[in-house]
Amino acid sequence: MKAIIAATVLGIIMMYAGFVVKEKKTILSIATLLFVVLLGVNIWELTSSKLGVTEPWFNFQLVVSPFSIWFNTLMTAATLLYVLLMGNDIIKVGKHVGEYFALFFFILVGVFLLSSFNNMLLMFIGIEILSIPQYILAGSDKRNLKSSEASLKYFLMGAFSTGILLMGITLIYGATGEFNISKFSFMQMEHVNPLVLTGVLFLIISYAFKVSAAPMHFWTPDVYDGSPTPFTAFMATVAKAAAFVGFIRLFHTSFASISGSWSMVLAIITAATLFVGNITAVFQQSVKRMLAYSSIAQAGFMLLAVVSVSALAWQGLIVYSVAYTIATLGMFAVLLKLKDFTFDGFNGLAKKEPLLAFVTTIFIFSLAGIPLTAGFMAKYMMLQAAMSQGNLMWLVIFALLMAAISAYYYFRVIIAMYFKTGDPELNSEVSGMDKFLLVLTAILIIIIGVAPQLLLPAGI
Amino acid sequence: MILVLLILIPFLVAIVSFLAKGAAKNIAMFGSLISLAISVYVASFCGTEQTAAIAFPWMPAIGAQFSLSADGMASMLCLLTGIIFPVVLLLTRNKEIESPASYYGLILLSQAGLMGVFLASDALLFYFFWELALIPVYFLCSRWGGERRIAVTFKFFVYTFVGSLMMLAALIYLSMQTNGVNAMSWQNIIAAGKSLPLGQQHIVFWLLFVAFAIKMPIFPFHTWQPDAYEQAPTPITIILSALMVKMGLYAVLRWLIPVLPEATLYWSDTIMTLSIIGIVYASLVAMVQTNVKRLVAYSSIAHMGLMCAAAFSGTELAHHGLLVQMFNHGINIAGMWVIVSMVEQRYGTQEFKKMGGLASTAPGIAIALVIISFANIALPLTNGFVGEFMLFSGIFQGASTYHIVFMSVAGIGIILGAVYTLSMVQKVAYGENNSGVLAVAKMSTAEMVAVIVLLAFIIALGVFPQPLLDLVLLP
Amino acid sequence: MDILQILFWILTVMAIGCALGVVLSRNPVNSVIFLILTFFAISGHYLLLNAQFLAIVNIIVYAGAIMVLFLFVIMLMNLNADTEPQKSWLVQLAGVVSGGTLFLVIIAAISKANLLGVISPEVSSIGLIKVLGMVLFKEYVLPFEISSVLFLSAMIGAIVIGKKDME
Amino acid sequence: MPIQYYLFLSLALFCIGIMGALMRRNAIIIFMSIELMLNAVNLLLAAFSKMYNDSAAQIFVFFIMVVAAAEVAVGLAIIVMVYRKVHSVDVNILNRLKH
Amino acid sequence: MIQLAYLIPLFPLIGFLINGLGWKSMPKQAAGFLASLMMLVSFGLSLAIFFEVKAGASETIHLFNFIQSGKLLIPFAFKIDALSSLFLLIITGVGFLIHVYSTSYMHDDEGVVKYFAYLNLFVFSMLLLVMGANYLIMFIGWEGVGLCSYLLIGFWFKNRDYTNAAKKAFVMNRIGDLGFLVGMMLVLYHFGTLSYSDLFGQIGSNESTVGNGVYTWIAICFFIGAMGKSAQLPLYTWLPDAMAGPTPVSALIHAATMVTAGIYMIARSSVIYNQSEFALNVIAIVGLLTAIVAASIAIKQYDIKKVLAYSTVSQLGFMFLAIGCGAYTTAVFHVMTHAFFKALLFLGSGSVIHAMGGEQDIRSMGGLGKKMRITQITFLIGCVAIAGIPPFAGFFSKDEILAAAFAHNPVLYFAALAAALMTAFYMFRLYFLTFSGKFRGTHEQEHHLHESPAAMTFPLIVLAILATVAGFVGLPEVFSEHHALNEFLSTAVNNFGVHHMEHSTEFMLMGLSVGLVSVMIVFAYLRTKTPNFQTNTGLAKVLEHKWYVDELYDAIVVNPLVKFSGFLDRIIERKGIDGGVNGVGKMVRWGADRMRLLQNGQVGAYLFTMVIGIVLIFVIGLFCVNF
Repeated sequence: MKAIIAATVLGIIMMYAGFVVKEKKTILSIATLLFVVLLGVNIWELTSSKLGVTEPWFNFQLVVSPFSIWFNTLMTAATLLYVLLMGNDIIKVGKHVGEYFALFFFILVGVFLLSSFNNMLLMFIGIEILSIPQYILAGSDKRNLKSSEASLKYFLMGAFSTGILLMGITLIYGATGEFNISKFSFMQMEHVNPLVLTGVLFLIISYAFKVSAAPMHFWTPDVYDGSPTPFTAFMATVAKAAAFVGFIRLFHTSFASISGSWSMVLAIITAATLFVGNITAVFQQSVKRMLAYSSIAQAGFMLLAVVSVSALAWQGLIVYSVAYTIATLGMFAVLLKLKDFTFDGFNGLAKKEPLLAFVTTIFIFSLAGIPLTAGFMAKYMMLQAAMSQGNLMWLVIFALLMAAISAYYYFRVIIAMYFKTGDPELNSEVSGMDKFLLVLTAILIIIIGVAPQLLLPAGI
Repeated sequence: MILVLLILIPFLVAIVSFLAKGAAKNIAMFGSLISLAISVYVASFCGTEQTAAIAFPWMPAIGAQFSLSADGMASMLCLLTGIIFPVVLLLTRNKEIESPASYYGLILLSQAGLMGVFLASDALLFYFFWELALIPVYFLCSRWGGERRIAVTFKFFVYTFVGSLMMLAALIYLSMQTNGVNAMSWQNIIAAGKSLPLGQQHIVFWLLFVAFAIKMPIFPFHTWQPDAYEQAPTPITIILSALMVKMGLYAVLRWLIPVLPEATLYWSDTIMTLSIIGIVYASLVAMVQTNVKRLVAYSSIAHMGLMCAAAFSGTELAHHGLLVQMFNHGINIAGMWVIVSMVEQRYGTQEFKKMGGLASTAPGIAIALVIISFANIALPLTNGFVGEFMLFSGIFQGASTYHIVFMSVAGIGIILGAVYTLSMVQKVAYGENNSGVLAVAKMSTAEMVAVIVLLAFIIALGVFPQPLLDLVLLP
Repeated sequence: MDILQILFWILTVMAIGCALGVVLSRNPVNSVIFLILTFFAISGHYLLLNAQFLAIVNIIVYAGAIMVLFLFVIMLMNLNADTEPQKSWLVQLAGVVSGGTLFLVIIAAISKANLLGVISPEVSSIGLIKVLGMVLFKEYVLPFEISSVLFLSAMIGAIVIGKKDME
Repeated sequence: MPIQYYLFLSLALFCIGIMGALMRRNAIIIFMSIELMLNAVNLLLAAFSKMYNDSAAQIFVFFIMVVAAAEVAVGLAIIVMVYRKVHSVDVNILNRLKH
Repeated sequence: MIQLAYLIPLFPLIGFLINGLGWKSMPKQAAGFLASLMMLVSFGLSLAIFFEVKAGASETIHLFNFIQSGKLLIPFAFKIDALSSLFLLIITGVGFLIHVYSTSYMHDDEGVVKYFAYLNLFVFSMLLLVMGANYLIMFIGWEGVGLCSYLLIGFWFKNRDYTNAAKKAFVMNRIGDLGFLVGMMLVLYHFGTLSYSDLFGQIGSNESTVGNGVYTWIAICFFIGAMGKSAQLPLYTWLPDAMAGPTPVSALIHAATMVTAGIYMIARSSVIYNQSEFALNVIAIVGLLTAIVAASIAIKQYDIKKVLAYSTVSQLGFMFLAIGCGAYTTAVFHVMTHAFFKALLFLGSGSVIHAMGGEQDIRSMGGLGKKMRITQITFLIGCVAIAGIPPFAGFFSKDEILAAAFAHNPVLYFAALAAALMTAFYMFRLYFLTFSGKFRGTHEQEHHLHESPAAMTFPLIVLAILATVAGFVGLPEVFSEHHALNEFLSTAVNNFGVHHMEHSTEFMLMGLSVGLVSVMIVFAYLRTKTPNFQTNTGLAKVLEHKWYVDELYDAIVVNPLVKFSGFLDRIIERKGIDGGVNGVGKMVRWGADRMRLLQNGQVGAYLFTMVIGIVLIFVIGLFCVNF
């Protein structure tokens, strides 16, 4: 709760700072400072929260569990890392720098809501708070038609999915007479109420849209490709992780009891997502677009957590979100250093910028799930969770095959950097600070890779 | 504790040589010699409390430990690793390679990985080292290999990556059968595997076997190998063929057969058939190769087929012989590659039609070639013989209904082996020098040392194999 | 059948008809008009369901504010029937078919549900502003507050997107 | 009268909205169709609230309107921005981003 | 003394090591001298040991455990008994003479040090072969001699044909070795030991429950090994090609010692063979066929060494015939005599070739007798011996074989007799064409003709004497009450069902064979008096082309195999398996290319696809999942 209030207030402060201060660098530093403050608030809430105790707010509109606080903290930290890594690129996007940062704060409010809502109304509002700023950020580079196009596409389809979400909520309400997700009762006679089932499917579809799962994934490549690169990085990481947490929260708290009736559908969606994401990524020429498709593929892996209703799934989701977020942020940070976003743009990077190439290798390893990186442990826990459902072995095998394919396109970057010759043009000299931060990110990945339990404190 | 050093030293030296620019060559050699010394120590004190197993808590969340242990087999393979790497480094002693720092760093990194694979007694740790050994080799091959290196090595990488993912699935599945505490430890994995019903054992078995079969490689999963061997720089080919393929066998012996005894029994005939088809098939294909590296690659496939068949024949004798043969094959094939690399450097080609006359141009190399070739076809009083004799008699005494057929068909491999090996010797060493290279350099000191070390092992273990026989069976 | 039912049917027909009008009419302006009519019909339904407050809000917010906004934009771009881009009849048919299929599928699923619920004709007080106010400011105060964030971001959006900044 | 009637009615409106989204190329009309979908939902919610005699649903409707308003603000802004660039609201001519 | 038997192989080993490691620095004469000295020492030792054994001693010398695994224990041990000591004598004795001969024969070859190293290594392995106390040690020696033969045949490695011959020899031996190996496996499987004493003990004792079939299998497998090593049908073709090596090598390896390893092995395993009459019959028939076929080929050969090679094959056939008739000792007897006269003949031919400056074709020889008297006489003695004229060595051994054959089955006898007659014919054809008549070679050859130096003639003389007198160790009962050799060997080898016949028949047979042989010699003389070498036709042509056996093997084995391998490599390997693997990759890329097109940038299309997807999800979720 503290975090939500703080985020809102800080967002407003940021907004006004944007109006008052004109110097972009100052705004950036202010924003960084405020994010640090927000992180501080989160940690304060974390420390003050009692282990394993969930406290309800406003008669069960909101239930703040240690898990949600922990997730909020991680996401705030990720956002801070993001701002540190790409701040200088964010302020280059357009004029309204302050507003951008304010939007980030508001998005975080949405993230916090999604991690702790207990009422479908709040879930709905949370999703909207998450989405609307993203529509805006997507279109924020007004000199660039692609950005506007991305924004319009994202908006239209997003609104469409909102309608579907609402229909789902309504049908559930119609069957149960409740918006409170912990009070549902689905059974009529010995059967699941078809109304509920229809509603659940509507919800699955709308969430599938938010997490860009097939067949709702079409917006992802275009939007990620068209949006200003720094904002793409944010959308692809924190926003997506939040959507996943909302997804798993809703489905594992309220629909767990009828998982038999939806897990198969979700399993099929997962398989489709893995397939589409991985296969389509193979042929991309632009690394940015490849990352967009790979984010679909990664979403497919994260869906495994939602499919398998178990405690492992929550832990797995935390590890996966963080691992994926950090690695992707790193990749985008590196990408922003380069002029040419195609694979050929990476040719010979190892010669020119060995350090850059090295950290990129680690990010790639993490995304591809090579051991000793966070990505491996994440995938590992996902598979473990999926296997804990006895009947999903086929999905696991399929996911693994797809992971092998993912190695195929991820390693194209490595091949380009190390084994091809070329002279990549950099946007700007890679400053010592950048290097430090990138190395830090890489080290984080390794640390999580060898000690994932750091992300899983007791009692979450 | 000494076991940790066995992994740590190459790792640290690797880091150092990454940072060291020019001195990397000597640093790497130094490091590899140290780890050789340690591996000798481990081998000689194997089974005593000096080399006692160790275990630190690591990932309690998923029941993984950092636990190492060295029985006879493991310390034998560590010893082999310790011996091979200095040889590998000797080969490039007098050569200037571009960006030596990363070259030697990666080599030592893979050594650390290999040691880990052989020592790990925790499934997840094993998997980590399995990949750690693979990745540096991937970089080495794609960076310093032949002209088709990138595509070929990438194929090799993806192929083995698929395999290891299969293995990962199986290991996770097994670990989930146990209660959470140290679910990944070898003992628990074994207990889990034994407890599985046969139906699930089949799935897990094939997941594991495919992974290991790709690594060994067993027909028909072998096609990455000739290309990879051909394109890889020869020192790396040594690592690949002398050590990496042993990872597959070792894994079969350590992580497959004891874990899934029933499924093993159920499938052993199938797999022995595959392996033995592989022997004959690879030998026949080897006969018509025109590229020396491909020929040796196929011969290696044939040998691995024999060893794999022995592994699944289920007799003490075959198992014992297999352990011995793993070491001997490592030495022989390494020797073979050393020769090949020397020839390649001198004649500047891998094609037979451009070779020949080595016996008159560089008799020393020719003699070494002949000896190693005969070791390769298991001539008595070379190390190859003892192992292969035990393998054959083991397979022959196997419980399988077809044991006599298996042994006899595998025996055809002996004949064909003689055919292609001798024709290789003939094309490389005898006849006239067709390379157009007039001044063929004699062996340099470094090469001489490498060759002599290997020859010493070949003869010594051929005449007096008992020490090795005793070592490998230590608990 | 009593007056309520008659009203229900009239409003239903009106709603669906106007909705179709929105979708089918060539001229965007007509679409807007039809949409407004649809909203009126829906408001009528609200009244039948004695959700008086909603009915009013619907008229004011939707028909009043939002639709005017739409109309304004359309005027701004002076879109009309001839500027209106048309999809090929095939695509349109496909759209109809798929939408219809979806409808049928959902109906087929839901018809299995035996909902005992009945909209009783007698007047209830749930729709009264007083009641709603109590609920809103007691139970749903948090969403109410939070939605301010939504508006803030929407506002920022309008600024960021709307303002020209050609640097 | 039975709830099914309202159910079918609103689903019908909902699907008409979807059809509209599929059939038209004009971004504004598509957007309007989506608004139609939202209103279908609103209607259904109102019906359910009557059925359960529970005003929470009406509050929900209220919030949906709120959100819709916000969305409209942003959405129209975006559409206008695009129109400024390409002087059209035809979604099909916006396909620089593909494959 | 007998405990020191392990010194016998040690000395050649030392010689090999010194010459082998010092191959660069060793002076030529020193190498030859050293090698011969080592041989002399071992010969002395063998002689001493032989007499001890004759006095009745016998010993098993255990050096160390070679392989120990579970129940399997294979010691590195030597067994000295009558059989091995006799072979030791032959090997070291003949070996020594041939070393001496080589010192002069090879003196101007640049690889002479290597040559003597190989030669010593060969003797070492041969000694292992005969001294080993179990089959594994025998196998070690067995393969070792194969290796040396490979190295020495390909000694002049620049010549492609020579190295091919070497390869052929090794591979064909390998085929036999596989048989030997399987035999060993069988023994190990059924008896759990490879050592002679345990094994024969088990077989002798009645509690061995092993069926007769097993014995037959073991016997056949071992015999396959013997076929390879001792050049029996169908694996004999390598031996004639093996003549590519230096002539002393042919004398030592491919006449006197190595090729008789097969006989040694079977004689050693007589206990097993006595269990399986079937195997013995097989051996008899194979031996007989080999004898006849080889002899028939020899009739039409023009290369002096080829003739001798085929005669060796045919003589080996005789030996196997003897074994087949269960008369192992007879076979061993013939091994001994054959070692002497065949070595003599080869060395003689070597001396001839040396004189002719490398010429080997007898068509361009003739009348050499005038120029090189010693060679002629010794060669003549050799011919007489092999032809079987009493009282030369060959007569007794061969006659014994014939007698055994007759006793076994008269048909065998007459076939064998035919082979013997052919032997007499081609040998004397060779002799007359070479030494009598007038010279047919070029002038410089004629000018170059000379008698060989003492180092070469001395071994000739010694061997000639041996070839003359050696027969008397095996005087048949008809002449003396007891058969010395049989009695000596009876401790190690036990013959199988040799029936004795009346002296009258035996005398009759002897008379018959001697008579016919002398007829043959006269016939040969007449045929070669006016030599005409017109191109042969009909049967003669077939014989000249060795029954086209090599061509046959190429047609039915070698070429198909090579073609098949090529097929495997090109089609199965590259197109099939590898193509499949790459095909998966291609498929993925193809799919990727298609999938991309789904993302066509049209919002309308996206929405449409999404709705389709939604419908599908509903259909699956509502109607396919039972809830």
